[in-house]
Amino acid sequence: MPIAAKFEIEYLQYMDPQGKLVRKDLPAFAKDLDTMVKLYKLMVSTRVFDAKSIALQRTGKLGTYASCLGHEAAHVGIGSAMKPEDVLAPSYREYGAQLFRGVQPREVYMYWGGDERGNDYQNEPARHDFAWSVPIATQCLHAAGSALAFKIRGEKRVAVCTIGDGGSSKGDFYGAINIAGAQTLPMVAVIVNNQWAISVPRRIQSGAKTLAQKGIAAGLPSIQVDGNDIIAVRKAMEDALDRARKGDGASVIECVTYRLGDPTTADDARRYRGKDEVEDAWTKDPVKRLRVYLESQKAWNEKKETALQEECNEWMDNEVNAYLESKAQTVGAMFDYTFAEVPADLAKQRDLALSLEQKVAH
Amino acid sequence: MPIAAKFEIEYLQYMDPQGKLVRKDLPAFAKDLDTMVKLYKLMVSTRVFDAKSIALQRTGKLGTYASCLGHEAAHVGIGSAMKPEDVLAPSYREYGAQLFRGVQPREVYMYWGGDERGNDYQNEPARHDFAWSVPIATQCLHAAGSALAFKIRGEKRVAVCTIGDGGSSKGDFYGAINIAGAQTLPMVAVIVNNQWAISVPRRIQSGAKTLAQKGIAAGLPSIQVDGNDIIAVRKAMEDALDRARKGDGASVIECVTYRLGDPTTADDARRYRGKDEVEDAWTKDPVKRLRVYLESQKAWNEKKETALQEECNEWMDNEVNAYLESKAQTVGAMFDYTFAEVPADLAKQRDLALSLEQKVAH
Amino acid sequence: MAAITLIEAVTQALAHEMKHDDSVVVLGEDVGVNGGVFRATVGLQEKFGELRVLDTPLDETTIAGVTVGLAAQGMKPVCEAQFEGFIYPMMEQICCHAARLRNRTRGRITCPAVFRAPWGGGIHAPEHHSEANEHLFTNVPGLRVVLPSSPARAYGLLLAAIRDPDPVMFFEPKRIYRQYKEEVPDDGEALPLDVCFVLRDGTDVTLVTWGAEVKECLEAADALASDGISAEVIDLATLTPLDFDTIAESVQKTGRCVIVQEAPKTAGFGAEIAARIAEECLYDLLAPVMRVSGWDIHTPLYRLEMKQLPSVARIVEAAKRTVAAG
Amino acid sequence: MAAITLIEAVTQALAHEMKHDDSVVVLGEDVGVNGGVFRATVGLQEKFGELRVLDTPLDETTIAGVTVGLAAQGMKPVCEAQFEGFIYPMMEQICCHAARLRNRTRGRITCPAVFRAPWGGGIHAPEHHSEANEHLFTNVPGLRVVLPSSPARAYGLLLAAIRDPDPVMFFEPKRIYRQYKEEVPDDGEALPLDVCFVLRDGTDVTLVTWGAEVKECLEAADALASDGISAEVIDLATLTPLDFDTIAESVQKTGRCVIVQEAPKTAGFGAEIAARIAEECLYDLLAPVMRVSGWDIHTPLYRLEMKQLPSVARIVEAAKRTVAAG
Ligand SMILES: Cc1ncc(C[n+]2csc(CCOP(=O)(O)OP(=O)(O)O)c2C)c(N)n1
Ligand SMILES: Cc1ncc(C[n+]2csc(CCOP(=O)(O)OP(=O)(O)O)c2C)c(N)n1
Ligand SMILES: [Mg+2]
Ligand SMILES: [Mg+2]
Repeated sequence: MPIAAKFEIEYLQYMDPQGKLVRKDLPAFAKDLDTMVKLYKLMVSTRVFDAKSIALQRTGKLGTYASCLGHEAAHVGIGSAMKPEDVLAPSYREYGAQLFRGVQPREVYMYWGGDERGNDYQNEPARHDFAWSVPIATQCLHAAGSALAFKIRGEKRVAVCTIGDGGSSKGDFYGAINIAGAQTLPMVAVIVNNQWAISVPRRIQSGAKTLAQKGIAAGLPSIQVDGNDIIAVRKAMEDALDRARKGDGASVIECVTYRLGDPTTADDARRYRGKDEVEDAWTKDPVKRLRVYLESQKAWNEKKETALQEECNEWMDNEVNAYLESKAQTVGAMFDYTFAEVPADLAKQRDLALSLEQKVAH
Repeated sequence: MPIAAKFEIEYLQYMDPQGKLVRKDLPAFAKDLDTMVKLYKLMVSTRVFDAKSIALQRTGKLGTYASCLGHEAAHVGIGSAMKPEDVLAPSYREYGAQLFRGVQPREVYMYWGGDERGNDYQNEPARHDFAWSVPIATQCLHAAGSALAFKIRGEKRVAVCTIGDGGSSKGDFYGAINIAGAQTLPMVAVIVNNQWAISVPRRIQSGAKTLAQKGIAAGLPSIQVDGNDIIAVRKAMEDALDRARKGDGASVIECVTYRLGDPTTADDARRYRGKDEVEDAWTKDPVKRLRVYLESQKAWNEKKETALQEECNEWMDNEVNAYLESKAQTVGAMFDYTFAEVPADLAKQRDLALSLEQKVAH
Repeated sequence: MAAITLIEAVTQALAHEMKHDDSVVVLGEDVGVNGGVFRATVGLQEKFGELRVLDTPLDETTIAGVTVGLAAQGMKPVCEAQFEGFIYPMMEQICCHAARLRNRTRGRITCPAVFRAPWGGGIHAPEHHSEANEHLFTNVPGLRVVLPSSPARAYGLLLAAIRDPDPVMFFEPKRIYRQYKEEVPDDGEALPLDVCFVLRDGTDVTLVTWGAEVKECLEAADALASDGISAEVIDLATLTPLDFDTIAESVQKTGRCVIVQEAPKTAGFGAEIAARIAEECLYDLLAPVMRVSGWDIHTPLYRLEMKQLPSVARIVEAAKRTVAAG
Repeated sequence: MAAITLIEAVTQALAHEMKHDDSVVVLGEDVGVNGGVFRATVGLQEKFGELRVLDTPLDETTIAGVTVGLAAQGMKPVCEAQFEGFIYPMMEQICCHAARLRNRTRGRITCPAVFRAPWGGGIHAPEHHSEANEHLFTNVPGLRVVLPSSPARAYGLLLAAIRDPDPVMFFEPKRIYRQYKEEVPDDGEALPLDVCFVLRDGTDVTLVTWGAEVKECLEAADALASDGISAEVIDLATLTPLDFDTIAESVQKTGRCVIVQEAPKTAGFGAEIAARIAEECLYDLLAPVMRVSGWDIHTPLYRLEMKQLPSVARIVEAAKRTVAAG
């Protein structure tokens, strides 16, 4: 029987849930314990940041917030492998990647706190990254378009998008990897498969055995990695980024992880998933496993942990204060960014809105 | 290196371009020469019908028309494998499948002749099939929805959609095979890969080696077949239909064929593709190869061919006359099918339109 | 019979119709086990099973296209866009197929489907969760665009929408999902899809609105009454096809009209009401036809969101201006 | 300098801007080797290469999203929907991103993109090739909606659209792509995107239109003149943001207005014009504001297609009615 094409989806894991290495061929960065400690610190910062966000929401100081609990290895792995000149097109919970790229916690708070200024990232390289994208999967095409811009201009940069297991069902994801394959674009599409799309489990999204194999549809090198293993995520990212930067085109990476929290603070996951499943997922915690590993390598200890926790708390307190002290934008500011210049007709509306504001104030 | 998943795309061909069998394991239907002659007759009818359509268009009696020249094996293979109770959701050039299912040439002429009544197929089973779908790929989801209806109602029916190589780039196609995979729907998605989407060649649509492998993204059994080999097409269809009917879910079939004509009469393919390529494609003509085969089996000869050609011409002349004799619909009829009943406000518009018509007439 | 909210009335209508008509099915994201992110479909999967209450993959195009396919096969699908801000990927299927199947095939294939979506702003939700974009559909022939504004109308209009032989866009003003309760008997009585509802009689000015702003208009009418101005309040309920007669009758009486719309002003549906008045009731007018609406900007994130929605004060001010005008 | 058609003016503008600005790129289905199904991009790929004139895979969502991505990276993409009937899959990217990036990020990321599409009916094309669905975009803040109606305006407005720092929907009335030729110097002079064009002065009635119906309106004005009625003809050219001042000035003078729109009547953009007049020019009106438009039905297949488009006779009849009215 003639065979037209053959494919394999590799599964990549270096560190098991117990923090034990399962392969010998550690990538260069992973042999450097300073780097590993740095990654660990950002993963912990992300978790502290996340807990603070939820606390803010519970006390009415934030609107709906999308937690990243459990995704720390995936997100930090993505962000840390990228170069500053690359571009990130995230969805709405990849704070671990974003903090690495200079997004400030106060900006995250501001955005979920109902203020557009939260999207005006002040620090490079985040300043040239895309803002959070709420319409699922649409950001994948922004990455493809960015990658096309890099190709046209001959820049050695790579566009990275992240997408959920649910989001990988949406046509935009397919469109993005398809044009990336057809045009050999410098892009990396990372599926952060956390097993749930709000209440919809992975199995209802797709009959495919892996989500990585979706890349086969676009003719792309595709791999599945343990998304709770920072070494695996970052290694797969480095390989994919290298390939893209060299002009060899795009890749798809599936990070298998788990959403330990609610999808957002507006939703209660207990309605549709069992305690056992969540408890089991906690045994694969990406932060814990890295700590155990670092301790086994004598690169970490209780004292350092305490200091780190304190440092993170201080950082976040500082950020929270900056956020809470921010004043709301003026009513006039609602009109200022619809176009580069406010058109005449809209300027009249702005005037009317401002005069109504004054009437109410008096 | 652990492997998470493995796939193969099989290539199916029974009859080579020279009309020689390349495998011994002929399917049952192909061993029956009467059946093969019947398929041949429909392929020839389709070709005669198509030539007539183009002639009508050239003489101003038809609007834009989408030719099916070269697709006869693929289309007839699809239509002939289906059972009457199955449902076809075609795009806009699958006449070979549709004639088999009872669509009348006069209906095709009427549709491309600018009259909605051409979509009101009078004969079963076409009467319960979908009409031509111009917005690319949208019909795939109608097939998925139909398949879901069959599953809900417990009916042993299968929904079949056809889609072009170009169309398989559109998100709808992906959405349709994805839900078909996730929900184990009785559906068959057939990619009729004729190498071109208007002026865009297959290689620009996708970096994938085969289009069949797109099915892997949805976890579906997927196969590539010689789309000019009626035996291969029909066999793949029969297998897929059986699987679907048994409750084992959907499949993807890629029929590799070639668009021998212009994409539509509104377009001149000489602008963007070489003569050589087309000449080469003619050597793989699906009709010719079947004729050679049937002659080698003593099931066909010159005399039968002449008689068939005459019969087809007579049929088409008859259909053309019926079409040309049809009167345009009335202006009132423009309003009658927007809703089940004409709403009051629209009825007023209809009255106005009719009174304006009368004024013009006088 | 307990009093219920608007969202509970939606659930009640769905459950009623699913019970009495096997061809009614519900599909969308999170509509199953979770019962919908707003709880509109709560309990339905338990009652009617996974086949009739289907959690779909996350792709609105898929949801819409599968809905059209189901409807073409004689089912009566009620699908959901989780928020109206996520309805865009459904538009090709809605505009090119749902709205056209009947016309295309001269009635051979039809699309008795309902496309539900929580609609509008005012709940402090994130970006894209506060759209009032009915304009996408009001210029599309073959669609009914329906917006209930009370529990009773939600129940009656949704029943009518499901039973209607043509596609219906059913937009539920999420701001008033739980605003108040009223008794809504589960009697299966549908409301007509071809009339506007006069919610309050008045003689000086007609307030025309739809969706969540009905409440603001009623409050504005109260405020105006205390200033001696008698306002009539009309809830369009079904935007298209439009029952203009009810509006014309009112404007003939009052001579003044203020249209209140949540969407941005330019080319919103309020323009159609004003245009019809300018065409058919010009001689009845005592004053310019005013529109109180969202500004021509995107709904701001929630800190400023309420500055975009027409307030009672703005409605009162506009109504008074029309009265002062003539 | 040879006289050119509207479609040639589109090509001329694209070529001009691509030559003078490296960041301008063109993408869409069949825009490359084939030069577009209407020949709008003919010769561009030869001149500027495959990277800057890109044939995309067949997915409008992809085209739109990639366009947004390009624009966000500082390119000036001009993408094409092959027909406006195929623009629906672009809508999520256009409405949720193109129109909002600037606002969302307080100006940090912007979208200087042009979305081109052949628009409208009248060429005897198949289903979905005759849509006039500008209504999809006219209620969306942050977009400019532009419709040229002559070769010179096509050239000047397209240059302006490409140079504009914000997204522009550029709809080309395909019925008049080759209607007539005029001399259009390739001087790189853009036209303003914030004015309507008064194409003919008149004193008795204002005809307001856009796109292909400009020709019918000018002809109607001729016919009316021979009956002693002086019609002013205004081509909106840029629908949003609207230059209402030009219309108001005209209606103040004539006291009468007929709006001519190809799209179905209900909630088409003509309603906005009428609504503005009813709000801001009521006291100037001598007669009801009339709309001559497509009926509220889908464009029929081509045997009856012309019965849907507003004819000169219908425009003349409406104008005369307004004159008779007061
Ligand atoms: C187009 C669109 N449809 C629906 C939603 C509502 N929604 C927000 S998050 C979500 C689930 C996303 O799941 P997944 O892609 O797995 O990402 P995760 O939230 O798990 O990170 C849905 C349906 C949306 N934001 N956009
Ligand atoms: C959504 C949409 N976009 C664009 C078009 C215009 N169009 C008609 S046919 C065609 C090419 C289709 O190519 P393919 O899918 O390979 O099918 P084929 O015509 O070769 O059978 C295009 C782009 C369309 N009909 N629908
Ligand atoms: Mg998920
Ligand atoms: Mg093709």
